[in-house]
Amino acid sequence: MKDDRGGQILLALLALSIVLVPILNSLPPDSALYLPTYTVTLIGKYLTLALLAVAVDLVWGYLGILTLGHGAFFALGGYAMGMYLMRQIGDRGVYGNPELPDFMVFLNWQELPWFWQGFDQFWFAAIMVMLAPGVLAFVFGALAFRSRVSGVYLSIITQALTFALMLAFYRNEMGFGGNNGLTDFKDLLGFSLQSDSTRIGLFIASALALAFAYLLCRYLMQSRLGRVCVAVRDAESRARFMGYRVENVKLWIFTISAMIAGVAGALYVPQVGIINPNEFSPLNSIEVVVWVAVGGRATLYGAVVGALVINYAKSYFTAELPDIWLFALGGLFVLVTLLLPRGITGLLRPKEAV
Amino acid sequence: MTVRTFGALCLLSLLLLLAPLRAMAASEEEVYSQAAELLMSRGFDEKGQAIQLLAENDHPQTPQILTLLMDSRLYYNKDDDRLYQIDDYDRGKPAISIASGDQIVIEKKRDFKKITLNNQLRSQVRQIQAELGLKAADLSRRLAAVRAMLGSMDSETLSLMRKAYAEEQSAAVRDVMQIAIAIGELPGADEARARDAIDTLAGSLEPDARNALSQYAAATDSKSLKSAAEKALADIEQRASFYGGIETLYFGLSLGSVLVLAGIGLAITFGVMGVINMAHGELIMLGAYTTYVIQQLMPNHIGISIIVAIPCAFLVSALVGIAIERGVIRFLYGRPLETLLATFGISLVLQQAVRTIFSPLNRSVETPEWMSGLIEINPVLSLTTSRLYIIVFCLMVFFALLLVLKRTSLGLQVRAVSQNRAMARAMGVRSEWVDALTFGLGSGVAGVAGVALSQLTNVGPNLGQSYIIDSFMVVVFGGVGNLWGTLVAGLSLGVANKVLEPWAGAVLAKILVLVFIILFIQKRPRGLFPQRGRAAEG
Amino acid sequence: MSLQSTMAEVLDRDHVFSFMAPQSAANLNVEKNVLLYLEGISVSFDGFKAINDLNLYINDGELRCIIGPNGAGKTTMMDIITGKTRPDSGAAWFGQTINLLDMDEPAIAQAGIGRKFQKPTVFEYLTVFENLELAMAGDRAVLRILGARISGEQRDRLDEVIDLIGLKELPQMRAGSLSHGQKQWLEIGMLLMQQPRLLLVDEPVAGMTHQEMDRTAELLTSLAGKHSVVVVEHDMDFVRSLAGKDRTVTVLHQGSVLAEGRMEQVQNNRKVVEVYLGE
Amino acid sequence: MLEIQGLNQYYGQSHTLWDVELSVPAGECTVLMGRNGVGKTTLLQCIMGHHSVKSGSVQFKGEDLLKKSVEQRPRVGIGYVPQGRQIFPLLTVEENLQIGLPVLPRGKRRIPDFIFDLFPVLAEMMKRRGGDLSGGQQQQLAIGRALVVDPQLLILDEPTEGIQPNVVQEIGDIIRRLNREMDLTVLLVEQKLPFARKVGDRFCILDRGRAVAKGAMAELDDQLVKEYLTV
Amino acid sequence: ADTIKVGVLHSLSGTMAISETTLKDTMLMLIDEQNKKGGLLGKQLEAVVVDPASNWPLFAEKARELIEKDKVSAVFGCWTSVSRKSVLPVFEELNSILFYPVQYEGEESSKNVFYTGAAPNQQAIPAVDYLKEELGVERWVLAGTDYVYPRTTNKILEAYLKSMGVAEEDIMINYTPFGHSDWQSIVSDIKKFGAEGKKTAVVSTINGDANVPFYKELGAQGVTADDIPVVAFSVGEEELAGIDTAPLVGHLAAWNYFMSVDSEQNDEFIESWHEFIKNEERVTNDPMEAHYIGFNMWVEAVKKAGTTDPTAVQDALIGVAVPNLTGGYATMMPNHHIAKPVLIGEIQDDGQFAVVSSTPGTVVGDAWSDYLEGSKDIVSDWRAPLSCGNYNVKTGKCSGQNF
Ligand SMILES: Nc1ncnc2c1ncn2[C@@H]1O[C@H](COP(=O)(O)OP(=O)(O)OP(=O)(O)O)[C@@H](O)[C@H]1O
Ligand SMILES: Nc1ncnc2c1ncn2[C@@H]1O[C@H](COP(=O)(O)OP(=O)(O)OP(=O)(O)O)[C@@H](O)[C@H]1O
Ligand SMILES: [Mg+2]
Ligand SMILES: [Mg+2]
Repeated sequence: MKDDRGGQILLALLALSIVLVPILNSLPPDSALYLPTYTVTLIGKYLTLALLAVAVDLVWGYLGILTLGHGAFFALGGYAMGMYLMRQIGDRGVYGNPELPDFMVFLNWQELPWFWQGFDQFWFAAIMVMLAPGVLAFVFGALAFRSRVSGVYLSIITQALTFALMLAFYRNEMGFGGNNGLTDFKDLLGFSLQSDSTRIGLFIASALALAFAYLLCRYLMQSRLGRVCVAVRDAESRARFMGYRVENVKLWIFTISAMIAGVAGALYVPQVGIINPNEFSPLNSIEVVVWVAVGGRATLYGAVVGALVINYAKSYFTAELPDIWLFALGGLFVLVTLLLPRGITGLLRPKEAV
Repeated sequence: MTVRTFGALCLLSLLLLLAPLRAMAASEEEVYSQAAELLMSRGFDEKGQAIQLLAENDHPQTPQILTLLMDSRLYYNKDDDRLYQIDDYDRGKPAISIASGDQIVIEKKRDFKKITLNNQLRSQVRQIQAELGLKAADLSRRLAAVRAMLGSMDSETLSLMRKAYAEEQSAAVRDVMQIAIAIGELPGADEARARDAIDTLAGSLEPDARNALSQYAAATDSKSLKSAAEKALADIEQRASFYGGIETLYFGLSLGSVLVLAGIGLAITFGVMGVINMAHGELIMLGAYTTYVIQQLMPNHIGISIIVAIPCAFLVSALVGIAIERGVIRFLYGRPLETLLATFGISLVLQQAVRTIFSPLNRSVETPEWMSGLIEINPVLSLTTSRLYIIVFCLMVFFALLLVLKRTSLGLQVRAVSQNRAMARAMGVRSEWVDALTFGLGSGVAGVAGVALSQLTNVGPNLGQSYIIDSFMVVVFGGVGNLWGTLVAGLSLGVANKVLEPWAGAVLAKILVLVFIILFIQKRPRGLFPQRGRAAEG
Repeated sequence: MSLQSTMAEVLDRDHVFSFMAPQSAANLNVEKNVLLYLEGISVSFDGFKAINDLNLYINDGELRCIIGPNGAGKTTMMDIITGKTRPDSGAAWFGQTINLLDMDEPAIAQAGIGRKFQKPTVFEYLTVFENLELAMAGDRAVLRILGARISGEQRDRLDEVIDLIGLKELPQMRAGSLSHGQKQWLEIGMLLMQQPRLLLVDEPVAGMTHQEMDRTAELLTSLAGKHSVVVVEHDMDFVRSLAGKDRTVTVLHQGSVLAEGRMEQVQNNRKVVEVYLGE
Repeated sequence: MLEIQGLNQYYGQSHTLWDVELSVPAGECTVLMGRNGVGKTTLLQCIMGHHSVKSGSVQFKGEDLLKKSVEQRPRVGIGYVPQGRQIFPLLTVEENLQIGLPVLPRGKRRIPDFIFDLFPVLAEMMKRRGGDLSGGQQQQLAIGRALVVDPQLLILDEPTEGIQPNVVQEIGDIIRRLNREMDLTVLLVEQKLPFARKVGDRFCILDRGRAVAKGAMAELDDQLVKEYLTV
Repeated sequence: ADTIKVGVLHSLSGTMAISETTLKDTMLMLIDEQNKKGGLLGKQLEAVVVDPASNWPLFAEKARELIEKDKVSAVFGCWTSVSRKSVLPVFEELNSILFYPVQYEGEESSKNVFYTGAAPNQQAIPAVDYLKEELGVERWVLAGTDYVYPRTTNKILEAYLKSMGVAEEDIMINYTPFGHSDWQSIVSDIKKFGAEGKKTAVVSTINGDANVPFYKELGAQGVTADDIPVVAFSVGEEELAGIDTAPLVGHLAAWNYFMSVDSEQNDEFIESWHEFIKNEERVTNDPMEAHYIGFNMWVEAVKKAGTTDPTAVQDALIGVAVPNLTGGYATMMPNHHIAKPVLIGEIQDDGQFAVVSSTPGTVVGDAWSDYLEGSKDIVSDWRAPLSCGNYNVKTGKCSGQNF
């Protein structure tokens, strides 16, 4: 932690925002420092995306697994949370069915499918938020890493995974609301999602989750395990000959990363108010990788910076340059790659001799 | 002459059918003016009467008028209430009077109004056209006429058909006539003749024959005949399902060749050079847009525009590819993952660029005459011409590329550069030139794929996005760096998809194929045709 | 099967998922004083027989030199012992109890076989120190490496090895920046840290000066006894100084043993001279 | 033939070569010696253009080599056998050899037969992937590959590494022969004294990035060896 | 503020840009014209355009931005159902107004949303009636993209067809993924289904980009409109502009507006559209008309209320009637849907539709379908005293309201 300036700054900023944001938000609206709830939610959303980026950086930056399917874990976490929120609606849905979410009533479902059971309990949903992505990552990873699928082959099957899930979730028969996904959430743990205090609460939760995940990943990567990861990244077979079970190392890190992504998804959904299969889209996952690269790979805080910068740029450009913002964003990607080979945070770090 | 007699008979039958509606026989002029008036009225019923009038009276201009109607080239002038033929509806273009053949110039577009048809009228016209075609000496038209009548056999047509059969000389036509007669006879036939008819029908794959049989099987009281009909049906079913299998295979291959075309450029830029080229889809898109532009430039030569578009699309995409390579990628060699980032950015820029230049709307690319239509193998199996061309085209592109990479020193040099850039340069390989050329080649091929895709799907800014994932999938599934792998992977994924589709549905089939890829990679972690040897295993 | 036993089985993390089980299951047994058996090993690549009915026995504590022409199959043999290449036929045992052919690379490494590659391979992004740290003997289970700390004893050992391989001034240097010879040394150092029972050393002195060679020879001889060492090398001076008067030298040729015996015998073997040594 | 003057090179911040002076007279075999890590390979790589140099000049046949791009250097007549072989692992032996052909004038683009005379192994393994060869076979391939471009100056970085003794001898003979008969100038990096003595006409010793001694091979006495070549 | 701000929330990039960009331009044109007429309440109108980039969460974010940050008085936007669902809570929370211009599956009525596109009863049912009565269709292929709109429409149609005595085996239902591009097998199946002796038609709820390859495949396999007509609910002039229509002549579409409709308002509208977009080739389509109607309704309502205050405007909107482009009047109903004529058109080779049938008067949009089990008993009426979007007449309960 000592030699991690970027991380220190990041944590300090997060702590500061946790304290300041509620204060600024409670100022009178005409005050110069007033922070509208809209902005709070927006930053909260960015933070969850940053969390996802950290998860990706963990496996890509340190373990060399270029995952093009991490959006799948994010979305699964999001769906788990979405299902809980749907169940919370209860009989306040448009058809007033106390048991079934609206889309089920509307597609003539008679009873709640088995996989929706239990989601009326927050603790259950909270477990599923980590368990569902975790189990998927574990099974997928166990298969892939044991067969020594690596490099682009691994990247492409992660992409196939998220693509397949996307198609599956688009199907109405799956029971996840098809294309319309899950929306119209009302409250979380009894707090109305529309109230400012809930929004602030979600923001704080996101900031805390990010700080915690950062510390966790930092701890992992500072340990000898972290060095094994780097070793695996650079010379996988050599690590094997030294007695390291490369597949287990990969599997654990991959699973942890998937769970972090799941948490990110779960925090994302109540803040944006919708989860739909589009979150599984392979292009979304590729974008996350791009955030990490823009921020600076294998630093963790770089991932956060990348996610924040790009997403802010997106929000800004889509409002200010709606017709040509893709030029700006695309150009930004190209320029960062060419001019800042170590990402934005590379500017801050001393050049290490390679 | 038998043909003539047959034609006359058919016409006669037609006239008999139309008898109740028949207008007063009148002079040609009278018929024409009456018909023209009806045609110019607003209602479709009136237009229908006009068409019938023309057909019944066998007016010499009937075929011409019907053709013009079908092609939407028949207009009327609001001022002089006369019919005109207009090939190019624009100011200053000629309009030819139907009645007199005089030519005038369109001064105001609004003066002329097109005579439109609806579906019923169109079937009516087509029917008449077909039946007029019975007179034709042309064998294929006669054949088509008989087949058109298969679905509507009744006692009258049956007797006509019998007579015609006796006089018909062509074996092919006689075969179909036999079936027609069997269809007509079956419902009321006695036991022996019914059996004959069933036998005849059992040998045919015509859907109408099958319908006749199944109706008969449902209606007949005789157990033995019923079972004979059912057996015949089962027999037909079996053969039909065999051809169905072939059809599925063909669909699979044609889907596969689309995948191969989309992926093959990537097999070079990504597979051989190692650039994770996210802009590949947009290079395909550029090829498709080039096709569109070429068609805009030569609107009167759609047929050859496609041929012209191939080299043009190659050039456009290749040049853009080279620009990308020289401008961005060359700074990134040795950092393959960063090529992903930069090319992702480039793909966004290219998308937005076409959106700005061509608007976000889809563009319409026409299918040339020679590429449309069907090749009918038998009544249940016909192959679409355009797809056939695409399969052939795909193979041509593939082998051309193979030749370039295997037979020229370029192929060797690219591989050397991608394996050890520094050493290749130390051996005198001009790596910059090789990179640019190879990237250009891969991009150019992507452009060529765009020409093919423009025939099948949207030409719009999102075209590339919808193929990029499939392309990567195909290249990786086949084994990175192996051109043959790309071919086999594309074709087999296509076939797998089409085999699964009938029983799983389109959505599930796609999911299953993806799951299959995931599982397959577990078995063969380096694709279908892996790079082998010490070096590859690392 | 009772519920209880099922539960017990499920809860026993060694057996639920095979990959969670600790690997070096069987214990090393060298009762017969033979550490490594290779019997009737053959392997071919695309029809080319790289190893052809090879028989080789390494005693416990022995230092064995293996020489042979380029392409004789020496490296391939090591590949087979370390699990990189599967032989087409034959048996490979480590001690009396451990069947190497059933195990994968990490399991073999954990059973006590360490290897230095012909082409030096180190973790280029890690520092010299970290390379050695990772090689250090110890539990390789994921959770253990997560919690692993360097004890005082281990640190002493690390310092000792760094000193020994002459990289004392560069412990924080990225391994990727080392020169060829330095990488060779680093790899030897990693091997030392690993403290395997059997060391397979493929051309350790390539790219070293004569004096360094001598030092290496010294180092390897000192290891013999506690460890078994198999050295492949083309430098005859080096082999001679290793083999001394009474150690066995094996000559491989076209995938099988051409000659075996003391250095003198081998050196004077006509065939060996013909295919390998030269006049 | 090759004149190096005042060459300074840096890896990032670290100064690796210090004012190196080296001249390789035409038709002779110069041996570059020194301990591990003193910068021998680095010097050769500077000659081949793999690293940019901070200052100094490299002249080849009177021309400034530093102005030429990397891929032009084989064209002016430099063959390079790098340390670690750098074979193209997925190309066949034949393809590895063919890589240099386009450097030659049209009509002469054939792999010369004498290469197979020198290294019969290569002829045997024509269709095998370079990466599959054994270490020694790869080394032979690397030398053969460098000879394909018909060089006037052959630069070899520890060419005997990993090669069986009789072939080492042969390589020594070959270098001599190429040097004597075909008038090929050779710049050789070699650690093994006997070999160096056998093939070299002149020597140059590097120590920590500096050229510290040079002269005719006969002048290489124990004193120098002790000072610069032992640890 | 001396301008009245109007939000335009249409995707200008991503997959939906293809359809939505035109609507953005339409809005700009309408606002422009209104300003030329002197604005509204003595103020000029100002369009605030944002790009939600076909990304559904971004829709919600942008909606919030428009309402909270830019303080727009009303928003015109969305195309897909999911984008509407995504922004709906935002509009309800902040009590603003959204005009939604696209045909959709119904089953919704929000206090804050005004649906100017067609509900299923304003499109699908009349189209089926036409096929059955005029073309004598007996067998039906219901082909759609696998998402809510086609599912619902097909469910409604299936129930409707069965109620008219169509047998189970005469209905074939087929779903495909979004952006499906290889239609060979499906078209071949349709061909086989249609070759069994009865007149067959395809009712297509295929969405977006998938249409072009679908129609191209129909053309390639020689399925002509007189064999098997296809009636589509999502294919309009704009989509046709991207297809070579020659092989498609005679296939059908059901809409509430066609560019080819002969009326004075339409001519005027087309003219000003061409002038605004500076391209004579550009077509107009049904969702554009919906925005035209919606915008004029909003203007009327604001005038009527004398303020842009959302609550007042919401109340004022109900009952407002403005001319549509087909020569009649569109009225905002208490259920926030509008009354529209239903037109059936046949594709012509110039990419236009020839109207072959139209309902005698207008049809009132039905928020809750009468053919679906769950929604039969639900009605929507936003007038006092009911003021409820989904009132169950059986239980007498008003559920699912967010305000
Ligand atoms: N994967 C492979 N595919 C094809 N041939 C191979 C493969 N691996 C090894 N060979 C061949 O097997 C033979 C033995 O190779 P090996 O590397 O074991 O030789 P070696 O004895 O170590 O030689 P050296 O002393 O030169 O290192 C060589 O001829 C080599 O070309
Ligand atoms: N890429 C690099 N970055 C930083 N330092 C480097 C790099 N490559 C080499 N060095 C350092 O430069 C010095 C000279 O290296 P070089 O490879 O030239 O040595 P050498 O004389 O060829 O040694 P050897 O005999 O071991 O091959 C070494 O100390 C090495 O650590
Ligand atoms: Mg070897
Ligand atoms: Mg060196």
